[in-house]
Amino acid sequence: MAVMQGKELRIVGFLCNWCSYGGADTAGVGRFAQPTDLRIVRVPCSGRINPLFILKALTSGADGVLVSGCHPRDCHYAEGNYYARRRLEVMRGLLPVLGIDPGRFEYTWVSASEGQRWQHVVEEFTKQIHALGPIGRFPDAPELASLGLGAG
Amino acid sequence: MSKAQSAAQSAAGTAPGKGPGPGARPAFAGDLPNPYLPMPATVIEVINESPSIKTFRLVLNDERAMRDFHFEPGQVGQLSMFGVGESTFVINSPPTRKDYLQFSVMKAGENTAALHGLSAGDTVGVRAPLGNFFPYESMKGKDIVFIGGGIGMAPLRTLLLFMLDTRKDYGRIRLLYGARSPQDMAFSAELPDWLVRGDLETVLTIDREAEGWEHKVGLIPNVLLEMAPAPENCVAVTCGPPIMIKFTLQALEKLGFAPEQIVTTLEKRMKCGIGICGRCNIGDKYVCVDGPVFTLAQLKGMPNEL
Amino acid sequence: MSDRSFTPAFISFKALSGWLRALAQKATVHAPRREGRAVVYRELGDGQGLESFLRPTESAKHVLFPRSEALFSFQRQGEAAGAASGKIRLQEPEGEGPAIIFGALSCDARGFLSFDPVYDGCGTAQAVGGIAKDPYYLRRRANTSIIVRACKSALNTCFCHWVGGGPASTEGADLLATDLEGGLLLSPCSEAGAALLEHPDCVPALPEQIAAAAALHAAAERSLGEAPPAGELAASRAALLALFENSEFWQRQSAQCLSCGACTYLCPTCYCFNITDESNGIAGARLRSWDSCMSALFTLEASGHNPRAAKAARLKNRVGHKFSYYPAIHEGRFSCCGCGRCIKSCPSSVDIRKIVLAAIKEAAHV
Amino acid sequence: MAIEQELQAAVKAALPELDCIIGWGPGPDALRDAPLFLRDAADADVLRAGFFSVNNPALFLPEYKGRKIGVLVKGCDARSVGQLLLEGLVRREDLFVIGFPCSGVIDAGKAAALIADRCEAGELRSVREQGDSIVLEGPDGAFSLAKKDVRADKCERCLFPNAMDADLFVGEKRAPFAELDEYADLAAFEQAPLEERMAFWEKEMSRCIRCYACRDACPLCVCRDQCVAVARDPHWLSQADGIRDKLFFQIIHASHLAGRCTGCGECERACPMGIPVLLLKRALSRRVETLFAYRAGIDMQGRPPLLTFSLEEPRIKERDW
Amino acid sequence: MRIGVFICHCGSNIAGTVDCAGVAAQAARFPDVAYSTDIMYACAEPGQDAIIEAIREHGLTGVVVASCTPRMHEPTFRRAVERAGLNRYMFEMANIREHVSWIGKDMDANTNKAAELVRMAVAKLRLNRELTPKSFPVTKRVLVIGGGVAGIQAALDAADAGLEVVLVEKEPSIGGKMAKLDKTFPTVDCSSCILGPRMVDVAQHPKITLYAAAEVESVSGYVGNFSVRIRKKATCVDWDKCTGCGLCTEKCPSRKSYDRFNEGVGPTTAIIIPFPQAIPKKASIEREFCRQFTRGKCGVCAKVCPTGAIDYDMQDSFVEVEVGGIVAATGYDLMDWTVYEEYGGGRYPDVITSLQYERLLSASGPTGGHVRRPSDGAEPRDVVFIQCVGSRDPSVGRPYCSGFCCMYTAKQAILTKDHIPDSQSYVFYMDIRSPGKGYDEFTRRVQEEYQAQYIRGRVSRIYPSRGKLVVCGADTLMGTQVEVAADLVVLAVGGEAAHGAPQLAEKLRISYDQYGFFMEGHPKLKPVETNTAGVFLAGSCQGLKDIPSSVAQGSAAAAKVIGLLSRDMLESDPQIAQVTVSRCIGCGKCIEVCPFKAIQEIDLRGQPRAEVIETVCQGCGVCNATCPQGAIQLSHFTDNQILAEVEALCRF
Repeated sequence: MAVMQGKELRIVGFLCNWCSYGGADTAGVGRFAQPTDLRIVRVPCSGRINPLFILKALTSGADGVLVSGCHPRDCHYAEGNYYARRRLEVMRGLLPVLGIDPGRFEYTWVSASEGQRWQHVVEEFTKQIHALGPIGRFPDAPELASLGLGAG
Repeated sequence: MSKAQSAAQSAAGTAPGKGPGPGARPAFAGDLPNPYLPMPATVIEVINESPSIKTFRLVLNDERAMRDFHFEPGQVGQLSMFGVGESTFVINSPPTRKDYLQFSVMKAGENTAALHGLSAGDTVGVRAPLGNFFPYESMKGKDIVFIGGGIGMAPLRTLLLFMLDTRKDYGRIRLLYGARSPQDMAFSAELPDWLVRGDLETVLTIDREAEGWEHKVGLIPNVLLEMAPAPENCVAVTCGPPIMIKFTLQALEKLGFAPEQIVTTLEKRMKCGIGICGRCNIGDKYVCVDGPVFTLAQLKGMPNEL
Repeated sequence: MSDRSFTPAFISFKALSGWLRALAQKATVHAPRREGRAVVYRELGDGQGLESFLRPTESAKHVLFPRSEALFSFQRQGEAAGAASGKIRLQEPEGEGPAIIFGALSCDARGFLSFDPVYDGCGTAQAVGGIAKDPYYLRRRANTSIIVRACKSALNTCFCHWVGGGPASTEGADLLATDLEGGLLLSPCSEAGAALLEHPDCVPALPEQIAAAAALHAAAERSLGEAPPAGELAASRAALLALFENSEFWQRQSAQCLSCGACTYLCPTCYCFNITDESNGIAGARLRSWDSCMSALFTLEASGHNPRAAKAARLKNRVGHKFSYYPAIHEGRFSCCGCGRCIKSCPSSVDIRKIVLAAIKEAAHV
Repeated sequence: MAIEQELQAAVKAALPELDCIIGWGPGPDALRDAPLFLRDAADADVLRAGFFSVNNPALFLPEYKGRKIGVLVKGCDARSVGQLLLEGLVRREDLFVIGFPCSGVIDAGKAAALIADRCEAGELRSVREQGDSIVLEGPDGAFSLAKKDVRADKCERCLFPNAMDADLFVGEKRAPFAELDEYADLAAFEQAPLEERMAFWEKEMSRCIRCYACRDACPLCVCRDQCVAVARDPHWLSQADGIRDKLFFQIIHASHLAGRCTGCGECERACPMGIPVLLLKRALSRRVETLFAYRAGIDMQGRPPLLTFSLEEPRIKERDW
Repeated sequence: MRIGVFICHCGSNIAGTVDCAGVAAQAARFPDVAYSTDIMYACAEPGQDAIIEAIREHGLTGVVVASCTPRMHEPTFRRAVERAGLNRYMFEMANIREHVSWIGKDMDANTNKAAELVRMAVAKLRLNRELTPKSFPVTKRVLVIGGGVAGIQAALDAADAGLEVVLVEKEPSIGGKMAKLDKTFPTVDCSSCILGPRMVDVAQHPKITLYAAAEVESVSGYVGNFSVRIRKKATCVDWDKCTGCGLCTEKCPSRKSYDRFNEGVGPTTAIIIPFPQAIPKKASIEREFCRQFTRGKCGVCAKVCPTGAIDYDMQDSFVEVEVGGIVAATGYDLMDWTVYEEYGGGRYPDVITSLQYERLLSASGPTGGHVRRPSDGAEPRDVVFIQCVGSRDPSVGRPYCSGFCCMYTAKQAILTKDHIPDSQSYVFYMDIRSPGKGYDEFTRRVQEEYQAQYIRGRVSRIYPSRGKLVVCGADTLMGTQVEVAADLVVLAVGGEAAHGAPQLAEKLRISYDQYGFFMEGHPKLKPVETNTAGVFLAGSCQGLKDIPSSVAQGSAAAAKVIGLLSRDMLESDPQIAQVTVSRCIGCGKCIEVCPFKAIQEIDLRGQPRAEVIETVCQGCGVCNATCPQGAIQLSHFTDNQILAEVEALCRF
C-alpha cells in the first residue's frame, strides 16, 4: 500500500509474539507516543524470521526493516533468538553489496515489560530511516509493474 | 500453408529440415480468438462429495455463450481461480443436460485448494471444451462396462449419464465403481438411483471392510474378474489412479478384451490445453489435444511414459 | 511467398547506424550488443558498434516469444470489489508495434520455423474444439522482420548444416546481410525485406559485391565440418523411439547433465512455456513465461506423480522431441536449427550431436 | 602430461572396486574439458586433469549416495566434498577421493576476450598446456598465452590448491600462489556509491534468462528439484521477467549458501550470460569468516555456523540502543 | 473465501484517534472481503453476537477483527467464530489499539495505519487453513520447585486434591525464609508454630515425594508431559539410614562453619541439621568446612553415627520424574547490602540485616532468643532500624519496593521492646507502606504503644564512636539533621530474585524480568500462569510478596495445576510445523536446529525425510526459517502468509 506522501516512510517490523510484540503492547498501554511509520508483522519467534523476509521487504519497497525478539536467554522457545542473531547478523552483510544502506535494517531485543525501550527503539529507528530517505528500487517486470503489482 | 498442403508435402517425402523458404510465416488475422482467455462463470452449487472432493456446478456468465456451449462427453475444461491458476478437469455433466457445467475437484495442489474455498455465487474462469472425447458413436449397439476408481469416476459419469439419456443406442450397461472407503465415494447422492434403476447394473466396492457397508469389498480388478463381463460386442471404459488402471487393464485382457475394446482417459500436467506449451506429451501425442481419451490399442503404440 | 526476385543493395558501415536509426522510426529494432561476457539483443540505441559481426549468446526468440508476458490481466470490480463473488473484468494486453531483428544468425531465423506450425495451431488439428492459434506469437510474427547476418565462419559447436541450414541460409529471413569490405551486402528475401531497403544509403549492389558475398558464403559453408548424411540423421526418428525404454543408455547420456535450463532457454526452437498467476487479490495477471522441459517441475502433477521425474527421462524427452516426436507431426522437420548454443553454453558440456548419433548407432546395433 | 598419466593409471587400478569414477575428458571445444564418468578401463585413456578441468565433480556426488564411487578433485572441489560430508549429504565410506596438485584452471571468458581479435574460442582447433603457458591452435596458426593471464580469479585467491582428505594423492603438493587479500575486490566494489552498486546489479541481472544454471552447477544446492525458484508454496518469486525477481533469486541462493559456500565459483562459470553471481555469495562468506572465524569445506570439526549458535557471540557487536 | 471485517471502536479508545467507519469502508474493497463494518465493543457480548450473526447472514468463511492486541482477546474471538461454526483458526486480528490509537494522535496517519494493518490481516487470513488440535494423554503428577511457604502450600493443596507431587528444595530442609522468622506481622504470632505443622504435613503426605538438597537439572517435554531431571546433591549422609539423632552434629570438631540457616549470626558445625524442626530431619555435611575434605582426615561423624549413615564418597545422583505441570516457587534472596558504603559496607559487626535480627530474636536462634549484639555480646539499648536498604533505590539497580520491609521493621521494633523493655527503637523510613489488612493499625501501634521513634529521612552515614555506632541522617519532616548513637543497627534489606532464578527460567523456558523475577502470563488476568503452558508461579519468585500473598498464590498455582491435570487428555496447539513430504529432501537441517527435538528422520521408500512429532513441536518456526526449499512450514505462520503480509504492505 502506498505510504502517506511526505509524512511517512514504509517501515516493516517483525516481532516475536512473546517478548517484543508484548513490549510494543506495553508501550501502547503506557501511551508511549511513537512515530506512525512502523507496521508490525507478528511471528511466534525471532527464530521464525527467515532473513529473506527482510530482503523481500527491502526489495519490495520497504524503506526500513526492524526485527525484535526476546533478549538472549529469554527466548520463549529457548534458542530461537540465538539462531536469529546469527542469521540476521550474517544477512546484513549482503546489504552493502546490493547497494542497500545497511542502516535500513536493524535488529534488537525488547522484552514484554520494556515498553519504554520499545518506544525508544521505534523513535530512533524511524529517525534513522527518515535520515536515509526513500529506498532505491530494483525495477519490476513491466508486465507486473503496469498492473500495480510491482514493488512499492 | 494449409493442413492439406502440408500433408501432401509430407507424403511427398520432403527432406528433413527443408522448410517453407525465405520470409515465409504464418498468417495473422487481427480478430483471432484468444484461446487463453477464460470465460467468466458463476458457481451455482457446491456439493461436498468427500473430505477431499467437491463438485461444482457452474453457469457461464454470458447467457449466449452458455446457450451455444457445445461439448462432447469426455472433454475437459480448465478452471481458473484468478490470481491462483488453472487446472484441468473433465466436464462430468453430460452434453444432454445443459443447465450447468459440472466439475468434480479433488484437493491436491494450490489451485484445487483455492477451488475448494468457493461458495455459490463466486466467480471462476472456464476454458472449455478442450481435448477429444469418448468415441460414443462407435460404441453404439454395444454393451458397455464402466470401471471407475475414486475421482476417476468423474469422466465416466459424463459418458454414463449421456448413454442413459440416449439409452436405446446401447446394449447392456454395467458400472463397477470402487473407492478406498465409503467416505471416499463421490456422487454418493446419485448412487441410490444408479443402484436401483433398471437400465443400469451397478456394483460398488471398497478396498477394506467398513461398518454399515452393504456392497462389495475388494480391489476393483478382483471384483471385475468376479463380474466377468463377456468381451463379445462390448467396450470397457475405465478411469482411475495409475495403479488401479494397470491391474484393471490386465484383468480386462485376461477376460479377453482386445486393446481396441478398452477405452481410458489419461491425466497429465497441463497448462495451455491447446497443444502448445509442451508438457503433456507422450512421445508425439499431446494429451490435451490428442487425448485425454485413448484406446488401449492407441496407448500400446505410444512410448511408455504415463 | 512471392516469386519476384529482389535486387541486393549495399550499405557502407559508415551509413549503417543511420539506416538502422531510420528503421527504428517505424519499428523497434533489436540488435546484438556485447555486455560483459555475453552478446545480447538490445533495443537499438545510437546504432553504433554494429560494424563488426557479433554472435549473440542468446537466440532472438524472445522478440516474438518474450521470456514472460501477460496473457491477460484481471480486475475485480464493484462495491465489494474484493469479494470472490464480485464481477471480474479481463483485459488482453495491447499488441506491440512492428519490430525488426537486425543481426540475427541464419539459425536464429530458421528457429522460428519450428515455432510457426505449433503456434499456428497445427498441433491442435485433431482437436474437436477447432484449431487454436496463439494470437500473441502470431501477431508479433507477422509484425517482425528479420535481418540475418551471414556467418563468416563456423564454430566447432555449429551444426546448422546437419539440419538443413547453412551460414547464409535465407530460410525465415527477410533480408540477408553479408559482411564485405567497408559495408554490408543486403540481399532481400521477401517483400518485407525489400521494403527495408528503401533508404538513400542503401545503394544498388555491384555485381562483384554480390560475387564476393557468394564466395564468403561458400567459405563459411566449408568451415563447417562434415555432416552425417541426411538419410542417416533421419533415422533418429525411429532410433529414439526404439531406445525409449533403454534406461541405461539414457542414464549414460545424461550423467553429466545438470538439469538446468541453459540449453532450452538459449535454444531458438524451444518454445515451451509455463502459465502462472500473479495477483494482489483484487487485480492480477496471468503470465506466460518460458519453461524448460529439463526442469523436474515441468511435468510434476498435483498428485505428486511425475512421468519424467528423472533427469534421464527429461533429457530423453528433449532430444526425442527435437529429433523424433516433432518431426513425426511436422513434416519430418527437426525442431533444431543446429545453432549449437546448447552445446556452447552448457555448463557441463552436454553435446546433443553426440547423443543423437549415439542413439542412431545404439538403435542400429540392437 | 605426467600427472595425467599417473592419474589414468590410478583410475584404472581403482575402477574395479567402484561404480564409476568422475573426472574430466575432452570437451566440445578446445578451452574446456567435460565431466567424464568412467566406467570401463578404456574410458581412462581419455581422462584429463589439468588447466582445462574446470567443472567441479563434487556436484554429482549426492546423486550417487549409497553407491561407492571415485572422484577426482582439485583443491576447490575437495572443499565442496568436505562440506557435503560435513552436512551428511554424502558418506565418506561411499567415496574414493583422488587428489592431485592443482595449478589453477582456465577462465574461458578471459581467454576469449584476449584472443578476440584473432578468432572466437569456438574456432580454436586445439589447446595444450606448456609450462606456464597454453598454446592455442587457431584458424591462422598457433600462438600462446600466459596461464596467469587466463587463470580464474578464484585460483589467484586459492589457499588450498591441494585436495584435502584424499584417499590417494597423485603428484607433489604445491604452495598457493602469492597470498592476496581474498576480499579486496569486494571491498573495492563497496567503495562505489550505493546507487552505482544497485545500478550494477540492475544492469547485470537484466541479462538473466532464469535458466538456473548457477543453481544447478552449485555442488551445495541440494534442494535440486525442490528449489523455491519456481515453487508456489512458498511463493518467493514470480515468473515475470523482472530484475527484482531475478536478483532476488540470487539473494536466495546466496542466503542458502551462507556459511556453506566454498567459493568454487561454478555458479558464475555456469552462467551462460556471464553474470558475476559469485560476488553475492562471497559477501556472505566474508561475513561468516569475520563473525564466526569459519571457512566452509575447511573447518571439518565445527558445524555450519548458521545451523548452530553460542550463548555469547564475542564477534557480534550488537547495536546499543 | 468470504471474509468479514469488524473494526472495533473500543469506546473512544480506538475511535478517539482512528476513523473506524473509514477503515471499515476501505476494508470493504480488500481482497475476498464480503462484509465490513465498525462496531462499538467487539469483545463485549453484543459485539460477539454481531460477529456471529454476520458470519451466518453473509456466509462468511473467515473473520478479521481490528481492535486490541491479539495477546488479549484472540482466544475470545476464536471462541466466538467457533460458536458460529467456523474453524477457530479462520480468524485474524489487527492490533489497532496498542499499536495505533494509543501511541499517536494524528487521526489521518492512524486511520491509514489501521487500514493497512487490516489489509495485512486480510492478506494473512486468505491463506489461513483450518487447523484441528490433536489430543494427547497427560501425566497426573506435579513438580513443585522450592519448599518455602508458597511451595509448601501449592504442594499440599495439589496433593490433597489427589495429585502426586514432587517437591524439590535446594536446601537440606524445606521451610524457606519463613522458617527463619521469629514472629509474623501483624499478629505477632510464632512463625514456626504456624509453618511447622505444614512442614510436617509435607513430610507425611502419602502423595508428596520430597527431594531436599536437590535441584532441577533439566526439563524437557511440554505441558502434560514434562520430563524432569533432578540432581540430588551429595550430602555425604545416607538419608535412608540417618535418624536425625544429631549425635554427629554434637561431636563434629569443625565448629567454625558458616551457619546458613542462622544467616551467619553464629558459627555452626560442618555436619548439620539446619534447625530443630527441619523437614526432613537429616544431617548433611558441608564439604567446604568439613575436615575430612579440607584436611583429608577426621572421620569423627562416621565413627559416632549409630547407623553408619556417613558416606564421604557420596556423589551427586539423579532422578528422572515425569510430570504434567510445574509450579515454580523459588522465593527470593536478600540483596547484597554491602554496596552501601554509608552503612559501613559490612565493616561494622553491629550493623546487621533484618533477617539476622530475626535469628537473634528467635528462641531457637544462636542466642536462644536473647538479643545480643554481635561485636561484644552486649544487650543493645538504642536500636536503629534503617528502611529501604536496596529497595526503591535506582542507584543500586533496585528501583522497586520490596513490599514487606515496612511491616517486618515495625514487628521487629515491637519485638525489641518486648525483649528489652528499656530499649528505644528508631526507624529511619522513606514512606510507610502498609496497605494490608490490619497493617496500618500495626504500624501505628509500634509508634504509639511501643514508642518507636519514626524518623522520615535517609541515613547519610554510620560511624563507630566509643563503643557505639553514630547514625547520621536527615529528618525531612523537621528539616533538621539527626544523629543517633546506636548500640545496634538493623538494616531492612530488600529482596531480590533468588540466585539462580534466570538459569531456572531458561530450563523452564519461561521469561523473567530485568531483575530476575519470573514473568507471569498477564499482570492482571494471569498472575500465576506463565507464557509456557503447564508452568505456574507461586510466591516471591514472581515478585516480592508477604506470607499471606505467597500462600494465596501457592493455592492459586495449585488450583491451576489441579484444573489442568483434571483432564485425561490435553489438546495440543495445532500451530505447529508441518512437512510436505514430497518436497522434503531429507537434508536433516531442521532436525539439527529444532530446540525441542520435535523433528525426527523417517524412511520413505529408502529416502530420509523429516517428520514432525506433533505433540512435541512448540511452534517456534526455527525449522521453517532453516529449510532452504520451505518444505517444512509452520502452520498459521507459513512463508506464504508472512510474504502476503509483507507484500500487502510493500507492494500492493
